[in-house]
Amino acid sequence: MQERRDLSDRQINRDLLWPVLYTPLWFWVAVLALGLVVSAGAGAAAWWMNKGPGVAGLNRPIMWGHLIVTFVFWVGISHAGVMLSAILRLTQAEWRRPMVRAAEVLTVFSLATAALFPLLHSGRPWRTLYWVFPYDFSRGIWPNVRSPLVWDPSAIFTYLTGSALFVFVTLLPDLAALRDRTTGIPHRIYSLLALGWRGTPRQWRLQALAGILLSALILPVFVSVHSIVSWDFGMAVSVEGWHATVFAPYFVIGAVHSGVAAVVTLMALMRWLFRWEDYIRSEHFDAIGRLLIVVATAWFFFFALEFLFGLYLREPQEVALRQAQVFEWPYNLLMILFLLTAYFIPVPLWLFRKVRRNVALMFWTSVLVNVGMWLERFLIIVPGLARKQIFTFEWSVYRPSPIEILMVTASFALVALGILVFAKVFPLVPVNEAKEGQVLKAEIRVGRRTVPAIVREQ
Amino acid sequence: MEITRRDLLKLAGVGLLGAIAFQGCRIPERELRVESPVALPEDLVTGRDNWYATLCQQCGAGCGILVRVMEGRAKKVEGNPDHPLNRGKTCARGQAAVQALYHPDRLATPLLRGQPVDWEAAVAELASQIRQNRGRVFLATNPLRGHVAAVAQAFVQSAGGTLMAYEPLEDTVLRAAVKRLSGQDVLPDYDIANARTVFSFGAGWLETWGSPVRWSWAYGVFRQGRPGERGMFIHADPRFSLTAANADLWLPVRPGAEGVLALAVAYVLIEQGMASRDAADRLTAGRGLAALAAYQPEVVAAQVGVPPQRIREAATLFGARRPSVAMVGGSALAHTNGLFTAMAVLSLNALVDSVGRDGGVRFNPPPPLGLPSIPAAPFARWRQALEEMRAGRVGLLIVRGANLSYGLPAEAAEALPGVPFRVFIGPIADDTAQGCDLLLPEADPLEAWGTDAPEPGPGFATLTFQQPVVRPFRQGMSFGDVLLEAGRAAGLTLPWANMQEAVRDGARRLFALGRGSVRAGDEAAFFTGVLQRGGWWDTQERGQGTLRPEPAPATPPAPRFAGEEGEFPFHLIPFTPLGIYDGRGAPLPWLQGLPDGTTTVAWQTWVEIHPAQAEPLGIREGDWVEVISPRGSIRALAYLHPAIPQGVVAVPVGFGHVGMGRWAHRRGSNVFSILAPLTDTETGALAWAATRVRLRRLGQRQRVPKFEGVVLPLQLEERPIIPVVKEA
Amino acid sequence: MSEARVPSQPATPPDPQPARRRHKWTMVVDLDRCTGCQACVVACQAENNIPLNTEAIYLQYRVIEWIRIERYWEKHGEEVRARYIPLLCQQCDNAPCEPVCPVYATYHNVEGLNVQVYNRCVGTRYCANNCPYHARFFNFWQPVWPSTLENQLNPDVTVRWRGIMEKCTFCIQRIRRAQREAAQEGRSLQDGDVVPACVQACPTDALSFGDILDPNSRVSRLAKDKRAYTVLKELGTGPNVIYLAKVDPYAPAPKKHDHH
Amino acid sequence: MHPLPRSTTTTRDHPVEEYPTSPREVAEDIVGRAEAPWPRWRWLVLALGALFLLGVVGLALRVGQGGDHTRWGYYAALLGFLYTVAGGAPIVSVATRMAKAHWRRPLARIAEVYAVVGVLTLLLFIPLMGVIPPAEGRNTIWIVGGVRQGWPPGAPVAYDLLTLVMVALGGLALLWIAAIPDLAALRDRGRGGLTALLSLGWRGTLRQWQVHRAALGVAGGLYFIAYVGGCIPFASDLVLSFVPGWKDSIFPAYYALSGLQAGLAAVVVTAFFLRTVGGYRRYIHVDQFWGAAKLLLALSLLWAYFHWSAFLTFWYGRTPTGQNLQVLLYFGPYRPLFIASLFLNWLIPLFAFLIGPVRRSVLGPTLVSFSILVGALLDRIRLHVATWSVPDPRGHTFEAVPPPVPLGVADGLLLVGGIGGALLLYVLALRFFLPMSAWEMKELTYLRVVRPFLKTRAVVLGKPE
Repeated sequence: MQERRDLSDRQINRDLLWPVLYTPLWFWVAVLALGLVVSAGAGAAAWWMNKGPGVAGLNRPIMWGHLIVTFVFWVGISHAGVMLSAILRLTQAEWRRPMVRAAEVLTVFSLATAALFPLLHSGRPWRTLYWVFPYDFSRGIWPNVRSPLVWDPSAIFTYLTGSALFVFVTLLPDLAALRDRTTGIPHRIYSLLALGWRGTPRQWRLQALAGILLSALILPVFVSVHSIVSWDFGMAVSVEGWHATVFAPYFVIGAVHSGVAAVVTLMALMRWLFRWEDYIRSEHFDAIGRLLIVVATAWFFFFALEFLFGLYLREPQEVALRQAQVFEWPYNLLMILFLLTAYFIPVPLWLFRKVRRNVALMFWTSVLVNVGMWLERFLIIVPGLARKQIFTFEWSVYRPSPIEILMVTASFALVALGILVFAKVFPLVPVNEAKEGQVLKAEIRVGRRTVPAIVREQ
Repeated sequence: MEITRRDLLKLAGVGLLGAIAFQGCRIPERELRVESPVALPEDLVTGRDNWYATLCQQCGAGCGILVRVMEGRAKKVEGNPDHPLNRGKTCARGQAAVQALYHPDRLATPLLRGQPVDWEAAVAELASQIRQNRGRVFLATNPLRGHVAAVAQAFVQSAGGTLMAYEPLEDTVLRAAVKRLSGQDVLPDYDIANARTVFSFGAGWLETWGSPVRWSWAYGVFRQGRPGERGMFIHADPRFSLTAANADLWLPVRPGAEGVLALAVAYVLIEQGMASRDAADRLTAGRGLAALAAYQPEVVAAQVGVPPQRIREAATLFGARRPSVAMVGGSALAHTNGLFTAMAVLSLNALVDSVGRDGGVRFNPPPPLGLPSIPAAPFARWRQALEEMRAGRVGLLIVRGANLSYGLPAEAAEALPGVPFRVFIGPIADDTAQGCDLLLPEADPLEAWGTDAPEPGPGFATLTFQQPVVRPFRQGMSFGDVLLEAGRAAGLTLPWANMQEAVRDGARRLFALGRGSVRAGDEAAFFTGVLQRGGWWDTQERGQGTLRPEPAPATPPAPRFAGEEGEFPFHLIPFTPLGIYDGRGAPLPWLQGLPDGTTTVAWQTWVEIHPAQAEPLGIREGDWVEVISPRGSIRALAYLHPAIPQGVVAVPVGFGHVGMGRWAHRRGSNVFSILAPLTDTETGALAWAATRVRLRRLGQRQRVPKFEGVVLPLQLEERPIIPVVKEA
Repeated sequence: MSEARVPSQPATPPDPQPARRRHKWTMVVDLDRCTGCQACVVACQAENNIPLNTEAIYLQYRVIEWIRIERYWEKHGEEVRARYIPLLCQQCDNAPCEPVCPVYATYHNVEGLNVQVYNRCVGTRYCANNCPYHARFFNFWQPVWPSTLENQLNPDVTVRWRGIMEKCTFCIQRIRRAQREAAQEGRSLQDGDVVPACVQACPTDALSFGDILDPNSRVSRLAKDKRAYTVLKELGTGPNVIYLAKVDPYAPAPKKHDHH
Repeated sequence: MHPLPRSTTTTRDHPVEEYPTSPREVAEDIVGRAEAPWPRWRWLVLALGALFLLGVVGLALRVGQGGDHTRWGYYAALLGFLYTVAGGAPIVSVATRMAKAHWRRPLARIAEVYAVVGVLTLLLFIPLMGVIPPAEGRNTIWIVGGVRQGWPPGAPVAYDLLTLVMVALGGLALLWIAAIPDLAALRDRGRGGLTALLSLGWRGTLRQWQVHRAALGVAGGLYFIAYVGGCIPFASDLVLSFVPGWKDSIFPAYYALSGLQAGLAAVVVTAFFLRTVGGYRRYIHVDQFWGAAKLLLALSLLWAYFHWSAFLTFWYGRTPTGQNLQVLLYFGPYRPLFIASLFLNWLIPLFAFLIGPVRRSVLGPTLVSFSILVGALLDRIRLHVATWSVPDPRGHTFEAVPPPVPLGVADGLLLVGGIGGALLLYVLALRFFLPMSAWEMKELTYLRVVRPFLKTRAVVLGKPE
């Protein structure tokens, strides 16, 4: 069909490597703008550190707020990478090709950003040395392995290492391609990174094998990360809104939901910014859209379970919590927004093929999803604390302070900046995958129709 | 240590962005100290501490306390377990005494017309003023007891002039009533610990009224201290106070109708034949129940605001579960018919003849050593006195602990300037100190010598000794010493050289009595003994007395109120919060920051109003409202109080000072400024609960500074935190 | 398969380390004596160097009161009752706050106390989230006193800096002092030797403190009272603060609930 | 485009078997022997019938022993087993069809036919309606007394019945719609009666095919929702709500998932049976077992994952209720059952399928599937018997762990008979609807061709948009 044009290798190289080899003006503008926001956030963090956590809107008993919400949010986004590249790689889904790297890169940067937040949240990050890194100075005490907050860093750092490695391995052939197209210092650096890639069959086999192995090995990590994040809450027997057995799968599937949506957002941006219409095609949006319907619905099922069983025991305080979530200002508004944006607007739209193949619509719906998923985390964390246990005397409210809002905003800029810079030095669409796709695509004639097909080795 | 910290910071800096590292370097030095070695700081106990017995002067009760002193600094106040009054217990205000001692805004040096001067100059100035104003000296103090009272008396006698004690919420009416019925001018004690029923009228005896610590201790015994016996507590109060909250039976009586209620109870007692014949005859002037016809519960129910069966129920309990005791005070007496109410309630004790019995009303002997007691003068007299000042008939005004500008803002404002030379003596410059010519920093009670014969006392002769527990923190001088020094310099004839000598002399004379709690071989040993025990008491020297009811008026004297009901729909009930009391606690952040007993509000003046009545006025919690009386208006934060009776609004006193230190200055508003100058018709005491008000929403809102959360904290019926059993 | 092989969990879990115990400190609160007068609150603030609760702190809902009086309303048709309960760290045997601290800043000592180690705390606030009794307080701000008031600070108690979690310690400094003095006098601790500040102040003797392992101590006697209960028993935290239920002859028959 | 000779070329690991390459072939082969799906199937029917009668006897005994719910645990377990397995199997065809996986085609019908067992579950539930205690005072998802007394009416049993009805009907509808073209084929070969009726005058016009495709999609979606959604009331009313204070939000999901796993396992075992005994060797290749194996691996991982997240939450929470619950379900008298299902449903599939050759074989997946089926039965017994043994399901806290309930004669007969009966229904249905979906196999002949690719030959799979 017309949207799957045949492309020569030279064409592919030219199209996919140009952002690396030439720099458009808008790139510098974007970097500057994002940089400003990021440094504003840094200033806010500095203020926080210097004045103490009091600058936040937190209080007693609402000790966790926007920063933790955002932490969970970014960890969630980071599940896009593995979800797509690993699973789709293993299932040999053809449409994965143009989006895998974007997804993996998104993983790396969002995860790194997420990792910042618990540290900032504590208000005295220099003390988190105690907590994140096992150390044993004078006092002979190691971190408390019973604490989910110790599981967290280990899981996150494993995941970060794994996905970084993942990106690197899949990047190798393209690094070589860049090496061959650059001169001077860039050339040196690329040659160093390319690890002497020559594209021999053996190297290809090894690279492919590494890819498969990494995908297989990283899957458990990927599940464990968000499960553990969920257990930060699920283990807390005292916060009845959190102490639910469904939390781990609920968070993971929610993470996949937001992550895949984020990838869609990113794909649309790539298609527009880098003019990659030939590579990121509407059929890809169609496929990922179908995936999103399934994921979103599965997520909604778990959400329903979580809410239903919140009321299950009908303890007055738990009912009060749900009442607060649904009926009390401002949660009621947030709840409505959350439901609309995370499910009830996008999913029905995605049911239409036209919508799935409309890039602009997919872009905006995917953005909506992530608005909703941020709200979801907020609606889990804050009301749960605001209605903790039967002590109606203590039930409180939480309003974020400008400082918090600034830091949250900056986190988005930080991730965007990271990906932008990455796109400047490495191709965001894997060149080798694109070429492989070209090789393997075939067609079958059935009666008068030609059906797009792919070649599978026996 | 330092090095590792640096490295840590560098690490943080690298990990987080330069900006943060830059900020990170500005971690205060103290932060480093948190990095202590393995042992817990709490496991290390530093040095030895000393405990000194002395007298608590945070309110008029006069409890004995022990002060923990370490390295020359007073650290902690605890009750003196030996002291018969409070038996080792303290209240919130007593605990805060140390904070008063180290208050940052204590006067550092004497100020003469705003200029710091040294004590010699200050005393000389005062002395010269005394010389010039012989016979025109006016000494305004708080109610005084013990040796300082004697000194003050001697001072005014010799200098010629007036000595008057001032207290915003005076006990004049009660005193007058007791005097009328018993002939004694001493406040009685109530033996709650042994009572089976307590019936109190408006008296916040668990909060601030009378001798709260003593009676709280008794309350504990009254409730759960006697195996198989749990006391029954009935409380009649137009406001839902903390005391009312602790009552088994709370009768939300109409303001000013407490006396009628009491006589209605009397009616039932007589009717049921539960009253003592003699007392009943006196009350009815021998005419029997007919004399009380006007007080039959069914008749007065509407006026009292309590359904008749409730009155009868309460009366029956009171009459049947003996020994029972009836107490009266607080807003019940702050009406134009206050004396009537007081006598009516006191008579109840006679009816159930619990006077002078265990579990009843106990009389106190007069103070030991014939020491004087100077109670607060009635409001009416104070208005005259101020009038004289305005007219310039007072040459020298010495104010100590009498915050006239706060209690009588309008009168004082125009009267005080009429006095040529005004002297203020006190630790912190209060409202009245503003515009005084000479400000003398008074030593904190914990730095001073003195004695006190508590009133109401424990029922026997008691003299508490006050001694300095630390070296003066500010170069202050105790009130007594100021009078003695300045007086001697002015050539007055005064009994003692200084307060320490006065106290020693007191000890000497007690030693001469040869009885009491402290026995010793010689005077010196006796003195040490007294100081160690914190005082002297003789359980043998008990008070005697009876209460003889007077005939009840045929028709109950109706209370008068300022303001028409139509224009001012609400009764205004001012009350003393747990922490800052009548304003004395206002300077102390611990007490300002103490959640109120029923509303948990702190730091602000609030007005308690019933939700059902706030609703039509469009008032929500956190609205700033204007409380308007015929006399004026104040701002207050609305607190919707689910338990306060309709038709009543309550506002705490003690806020809205000018001066009194950083934590009290211009914080909240002064409810005294809107109280109409009505007085009890017979005693001239201020009827401070006789003002009617209306509320107006001002439009601004804010979060109420309260301890409770954002939802109405109801107990969840299925999951109560405080389960309730019907009987122990 | 016999019944013997089916062990049920007791509502309060067995003492984790009975062997090493010499004391198990316990507080008994008689709600029928408590009037809510708040003497304990100020006493605690004076003893434990608790930062000043200014108006700003109140408006931020960050008041720190290691022992606090909670006032609950009870509506019975027209009339409304108020109930008071002093709440403090319950020093749970099975404390939910302990396992979640990543750095062992809170742990259980051999005397049954749930101890907070300030210099280990990194301020994750997880323990506060996981304390069902809202008994943990976080220093959101640098605690500051006017220099004169610093004279009053108790040298036996650390001043907690910003970013550090704190809570009631059962006045561990007093326990240590009593133990040291007893050791100096070469005797063992008697009942009543250790008196936390709140217990000492309490005018109505609603609070009593002692060693539950000593069968003759006052708390041991009171704990046998038929009004005795622990808050949130069904969570199985095993509190060491035992409450005696409020008595109210006029209370309507309480609704059936299977928690206490 | 030259078709390959139908000789089976052998490569390294296993013989490559070729599907029939022309539609006609398929028609001949499958529709041709509709009357006797496989040799000697009557004997099988008789044997199963005998088992079923045993079950009826067991039911009689059980009813005779009265309505005390603690005695009915095994019965509930049987119901749960049949509901989840037979309900989960059709999901296999729905899901794989949604994913356009070609390897599903030979399995689709095998899976869908399991829907007929729904009828049996429906019947089995009827006696329980008298046994399940009323919802008042219990924690159920029916907010009885919470909002209004006795609302919703008839809770819980009425709604469980409704659920079962919907699942059964949905499954039958799915099966029917999927089978229409084949039924039409049978009709054209002269099978009349119900077949002709159900084939709805199918002519195979383009329009009909479009409608058929859409209807199939909708039916699949609805059935999916009916089954997974149905697990919520089913699991909560027949398991959760028997233990007071047991709040376990993941449980329904776990229940559905383990059912799905068992359902797929059932499909694999059936496929093996048809391949070896039934003589459908040309259709059911190693590809099918391979694909199923991958799915089973994923499902058993999820099985463990759901188990773990529930276990950890209660274990960490350390509330008395939670601890007693874990004694009841894991550490107590039912520990052997738990450990067994841990091995059979998780460890064995996991480690077996980690080995490539096992995954990519016929026997391997079959054996593993069998272990999964056994494990699923034991797991259901553990869950239902343990929870039903709690004498009083009311209240908020679970104080005492009840003693175990031994397996009685009646229960044994019921289990055997119930499963036998289910199989009986299935076998009969197989004969009515063909064991193999002829039209889907025909599609395959169009969309799958083998072509030379570079130096080798490769399969080219068509993926219609």
